[in-house]
Amino acid sequence: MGQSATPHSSAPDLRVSLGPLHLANPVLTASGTFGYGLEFSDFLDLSRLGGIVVKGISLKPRPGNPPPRLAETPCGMLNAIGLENVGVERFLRDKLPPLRQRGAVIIVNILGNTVEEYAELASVLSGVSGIAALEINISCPNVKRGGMAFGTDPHMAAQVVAAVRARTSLPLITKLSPNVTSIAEIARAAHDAGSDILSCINTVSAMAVDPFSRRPKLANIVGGLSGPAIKPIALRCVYETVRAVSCPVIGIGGIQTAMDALEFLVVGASAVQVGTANLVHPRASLHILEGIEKFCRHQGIGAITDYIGTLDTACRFPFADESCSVEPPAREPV
Amino acid sequence: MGQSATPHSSAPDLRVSLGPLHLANPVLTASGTFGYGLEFSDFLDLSRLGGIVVKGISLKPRPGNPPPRLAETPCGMLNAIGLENVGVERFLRDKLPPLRQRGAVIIVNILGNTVEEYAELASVLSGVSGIAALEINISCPNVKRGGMAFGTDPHMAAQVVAAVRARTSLPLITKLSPNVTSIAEIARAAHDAGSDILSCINTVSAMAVDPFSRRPKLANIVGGLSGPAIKPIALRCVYETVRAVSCPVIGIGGIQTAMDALEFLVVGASAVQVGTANLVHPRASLHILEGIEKFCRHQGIGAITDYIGTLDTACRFPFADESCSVEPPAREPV
Amino acid sequence: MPRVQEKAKILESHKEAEGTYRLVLYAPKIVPTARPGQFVMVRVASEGADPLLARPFSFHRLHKEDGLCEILLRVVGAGTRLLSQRQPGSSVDVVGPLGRGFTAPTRSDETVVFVAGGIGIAPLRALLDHLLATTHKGHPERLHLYYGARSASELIALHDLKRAGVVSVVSTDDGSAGERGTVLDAVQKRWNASSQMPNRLYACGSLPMQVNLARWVRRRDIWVEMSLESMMACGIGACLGCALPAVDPEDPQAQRYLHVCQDGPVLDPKRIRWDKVQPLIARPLISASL
Amino acid sequence: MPRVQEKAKILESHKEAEGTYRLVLYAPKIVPTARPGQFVMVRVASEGADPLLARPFSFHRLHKEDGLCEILLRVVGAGTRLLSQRQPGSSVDVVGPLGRGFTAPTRSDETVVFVAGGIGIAPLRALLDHLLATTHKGHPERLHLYYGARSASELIALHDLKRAGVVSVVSTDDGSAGERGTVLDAVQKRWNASSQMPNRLYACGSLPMQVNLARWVRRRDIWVEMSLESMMACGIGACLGCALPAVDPEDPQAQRYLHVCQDGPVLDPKRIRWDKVQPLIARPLISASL
Ligand SMILES: Cc1cc2nc3c(=O)[nH]c(=O)nc-3n(C[C@H](O)[C@H](O)[C@H](O)COP(=O)(O)OP(=O)(O)OC[C@H]3O[C@@H](n4cnc5c(N)ncnc54)[C@H](O)[C@@H]3O)c2cc1C
Ligand SMILES: Cc1cc2nc3c(=O)[nH]c(=O)nc-3n(C[C@H](O)[C@H](O)[C@H](O)COP(=O)(O)OP(=O)(O)OC[C@H]3O[C@@H](n4cnc5c(N)ncnc54)[C@H](O)[C@@H]3O)c2cc1C
Ligand SMILES: Cc1cc2nc3c(=O)[nH]c(=O)nc-3n(C[C@H](O)[C@H](O)[C@H](O)COP(=O)(O)O)c2cc1C
Ligand SMILES: Cc1cc2nc3c(=O)[nH]c(=O)nc-3n(C[C@H](O)[C@H](O)[C@H](O)COP(=O)(O)O)c2cc1C
Ligand code: FES
Ligand code: FES
Repeated sequence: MGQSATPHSSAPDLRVSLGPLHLANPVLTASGTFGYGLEFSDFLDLSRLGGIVVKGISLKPRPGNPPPRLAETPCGMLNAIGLENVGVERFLRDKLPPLRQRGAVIIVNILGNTVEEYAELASVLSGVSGIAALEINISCPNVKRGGMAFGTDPHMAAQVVAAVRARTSLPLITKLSPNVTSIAEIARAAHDAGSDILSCINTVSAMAVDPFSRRPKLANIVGGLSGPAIKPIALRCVYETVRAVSCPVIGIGGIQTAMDALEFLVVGASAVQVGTANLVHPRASLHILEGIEKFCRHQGIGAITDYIGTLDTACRFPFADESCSVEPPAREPV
Repeated sequence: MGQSATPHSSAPDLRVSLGPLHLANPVLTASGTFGYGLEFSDFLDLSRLGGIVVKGISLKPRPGNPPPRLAETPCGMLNAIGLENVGVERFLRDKLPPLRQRGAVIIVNILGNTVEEYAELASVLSGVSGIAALEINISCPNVKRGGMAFGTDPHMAAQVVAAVRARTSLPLITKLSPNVTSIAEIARAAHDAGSDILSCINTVSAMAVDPFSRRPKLANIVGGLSGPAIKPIALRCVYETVRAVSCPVIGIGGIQTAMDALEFLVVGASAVQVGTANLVHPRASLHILEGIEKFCRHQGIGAITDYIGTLDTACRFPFADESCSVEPPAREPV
Repeated sequence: MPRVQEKAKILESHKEAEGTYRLVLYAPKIVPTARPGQFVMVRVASEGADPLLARPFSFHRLHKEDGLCEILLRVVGAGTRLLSQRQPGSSVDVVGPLGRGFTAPTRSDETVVFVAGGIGIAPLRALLDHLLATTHKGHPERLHLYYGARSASELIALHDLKRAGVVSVVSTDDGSAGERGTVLDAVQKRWNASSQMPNRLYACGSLPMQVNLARWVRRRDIWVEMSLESMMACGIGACLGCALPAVDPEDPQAQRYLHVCQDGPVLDPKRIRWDKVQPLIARPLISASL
Repeated sequence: MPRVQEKAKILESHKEAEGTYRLVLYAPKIVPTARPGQFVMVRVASEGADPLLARPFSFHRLHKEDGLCEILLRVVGAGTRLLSQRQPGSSVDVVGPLGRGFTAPTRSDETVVFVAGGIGIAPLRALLDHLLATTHKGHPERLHLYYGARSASELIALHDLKRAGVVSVVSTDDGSAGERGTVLDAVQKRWNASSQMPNRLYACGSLPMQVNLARWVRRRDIWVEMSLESMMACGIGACLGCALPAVDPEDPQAQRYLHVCQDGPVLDPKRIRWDKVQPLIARPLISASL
């Protein structure tokens, strides 16, 4: 409890180091929800954020899925954008320079349908300056393996990471999918294969239909669920991941407020990415950053690193002396 | 679209047959959210429902987890009740007789920590009359296999189902967990091992913490997410399950309204279970039943079986003749 | 005593003290069978499914003839904030009456003590009203109310109770009104030295107050009932979420729970394993702005 | 033309026709740079995160001097229903001005036709106002408005436009007001036989109307702009969700999309692959009660 804390008047130190990646603060924006960053420059100063993860980039431009690509669900949304993007060439030509000019810390989310595509992208992006890190989106289907997502199999995940690792010395983030039996297993595989950092979670596989027309709400039938609805799932995934690996973890999923971001930080995420919230409130990421700062002041936290990972899981019985002492009951599953 | 439909004035036929299980209508209540049924008799006539799945029963009474056992999340809730129940003996003595007296169709949700416990429960319950079916909760941890949930491994799931199948001729429902890489794989295993029906989903593994006290909101740390937030996930699981197996499937997850229930029916669920909604609106299950009836009248659906599984996944281009005909673009992943 | 769900109309909403609001609800199906100490589950969302769950509130006052009840609520989080902002004329979804109420005294010569910490006044007021109108009609001086809060600004007015003749002792932690100290200090000051103990004691307040009072009465063996709290989802005994660690008389070491919504909320503190109780999480109000 | 997010105060709310409401918003940061055909994203939830997403609405009228704008909304689902129930005095979260507006005529001698189907009147009214005050000041007779709806009860009043001298032709599918038939029937009746085509045509309406009009103008080669729709999450080009199948002039068979929130909502219909457009899902209003 912060009761004993003395509020700080000096600005709290929000810097975080995620292995080789050093950030001014722990608030990033999530891929696909912040465009190429420039879309938001009317709303906020991009250089204030810890970093910007741009829309997933592939070697060649991709047109994306036919519409409808969106559907709303309780406290969430489904998307099946289909990884539409301008391709790495146009990204480097049209998007990267103005984004750099705005002083943004730029992380590029990469995707491919084969291990080779990932590796080649990494090599192209390593050749340019102004990129702080790469984030590997392993939720893409492996076209050579029947479309099963790279991120659902530890061996495939490791292959992608190792191939990218071999082609770049940029800090490497692997973005994990929640749609697996054990996220810890994939996390370990990605870490062992050379990922400096893990980020989780990508969207949760989901769908919605219209009972009247009897049709799926997305042309793609199945899409990815994001937004507040998935926050408790994301938090559990981060909890399992930080306990499975020794590398830094970035928390993603349903973060709308500073309180949400703090949940991830206290569980052990070294930084967070704000996704769907950007779509609803273009200034959400900045609000969250300011809220974290306010929280630190209020709680007398001088450096955010003193807060990260300090989850207190011990049972607290303030009146334990109130009767005969007995063993705390064993934890039972749900 | 129902535009061409002529509203029916006679009551629609809502009867559904799930293999050996014949129900007056497709609306059941989900285990753990409807107590032992009796808790709701002030609010509705229990005999009107398709059936009642009672709180999960074990061989011996279980005290459950220490509190806090509940937390609220955006459009959802977490629970870690810890399978508290009165045990099969007291269930049969105190709960079953009054429930039968109210004319309810009773399905018993069973749980155990070993395959043998499940089998023994099945055999005890097969000996009494007034039970319409058993639902096997395979989300329980297998104490002999290090606590890994039975429902996350196809072989363990099959073992439980086969052991229960060997001890009962009651209709058998296996309740699937969404916390797996492939629900289709578990579905097939359970079906092949003798389950007549599958139900999905159980809660989604999740957590919540309080940033101020830095403590998990549940004493158990991790709990099960339920409510509207998970509906799109549940719907996708049902979609995958109905396509993986030939047996009937019961849809569960976030159903609050008739529209929600209809989403599951159109995707292919032969019945639905209403869970968390009962906690919020004790009359929710009846409202949903009445809403389905109203929908059928409005849409001119004479029998609900004519509606179940009629999802139309073809792309509709009403103006396809508007220009040169080209191939519909290939579906791309999210 | 059937429980019902009804759309209750909010007739009035008043701010009674710092962060404390009183709502007057027209709930003609629920009120007739309601008793002091029982509660209602009130849905707080007026649109959508967020917040999802209903919140429990005790009957603060019951006006049976009119089908009205009052609830007194303290803003502690999103749900109570939303309720405090509801406009008269709008409706809320309410389920009740729920739980086990207070056991009222049977004789008018009983001396009855009420111990209310902060918002704990909410259920006790309904019982006070009831006794003033029944057993203790004509004997208000046998009703002793101890009512404490952190500060004067958090106290609701009790003029009418005083006028009715109830012995009222107010206390605040900071001394800004009444005696300085906790409500328990005030109780002990009056009764520790007394040769005669009260016949009954009813209490509602924070967890530390509950524990300290439980300790105090245990040593004195006073008949006591407390209105307790726990996180609730359904309020009707269906979810088993509202567990409190309970004493099993046959096996004191056993892991046992009772359920506040069914076995309580009014309970004998001797039934609680206070050593196993975890306090509810309380968030500073600043959290709403983060 | 910077886009901003602001809390806009709802000053007035009026029912204008069956299921159709007009809100007057005070949005002093957004209005000054707003142009007809542009839109705003309005958050509909006043509490919690359900419904999560904002909804797009065109500027119906712009009162720049006062920092006011009006939106006209048709209730089709939960979000529009909530907005229609909002009380004057409350605030809504608004982002704008967004998208590409109409290209206004440059000369006063242009004959300009407006084709509004149902709620399609919303953005066209802002453009009409604009032309009446600029290019066509003194020449209202060169502005021709065709306004159709299913039935008289769904039409909003246009007295002031008529008084201003705009040539207005009203039609209803059931003949309950104006000419019987679709708005397109009315347009064709007037112009099919005409030797002189209008210089410009602006349209907004249902998908079938869009397609039929696109077909009609294509054969006649009229300069035309339409305000189109698509599901939106962000409205600012960030999510890529609002795709519409687009014609790639270099490769007519290619799978291409444009994004309504950035490339539109005002678009030349020749840029759309109408053969690949899927209609938005429309639910009967009964769904709200199920
Ligand atoms: C039987 C009973 C009767 C009650 N009577 C009153 C009353 O008359 N007046 C009054 O002001 N309050 C009463 N409460 C407490 C009240 O229910 C909670 O303050 C309220 O639910 C908090 O909701 P919230 O959304 O504002 O806070 P949240 O943001 O949900 O949580 C804030 C705090 O409230 C606690 N809390 C949340 N939900 C519950 C819950 N369902 N039950 C108990 N605590 C909860 C949390 O642990 C946390 O400490 C009663 C509680 C119970 C169990
Ligand atoms: C650029 C633009 C400008 C618009 N201007 C107006 C206007 O001025 N007045 C007006 O009444 N309506 C306007 N609309 C349509 C309006 O946004 C939708 O009717 C509204 O979003 C429906 O929300 P709902 O919650 O009521 O319906 P829902 O329950 O969400 O859905 C009901 C129906 O509305 C459609 N719909 C839902 N969300 C959107 C969306 N974001 N964009 C388009 N259609 C959607 C659904 O496909 C469905 O057909 C505009 C749409 C766009 C894209
Ligand atoms: C519209 C949309 C597009 C997305 N595109 C990508 C993408 O290109 N690459 C990626 O790794 N994740 C993508 N995501 C996933 C988000 O980055 C994020 O992991 C997910 O939405 C969960 O976070 P949230 O709940 O805060 O949105 C996308 C999400 C949305 C909503
Ligand atoms: C409080 C609570 C207790 C539950 N207990 C059980 C149980 O004993 N056995 C079981 O199979 N499922 C149990 N469940 C899961 C529900 O039956 C259901 O599968 C899940 O909640 C999803 O449905 P919903 O979103 O409609 O609640 C429980 C759920 C809740 C919320
Ligand atoms: S709150 Fe659900 S059982 Fe008590
Ligand atoms: S609505 Fe998000 S890009 Fe257009």
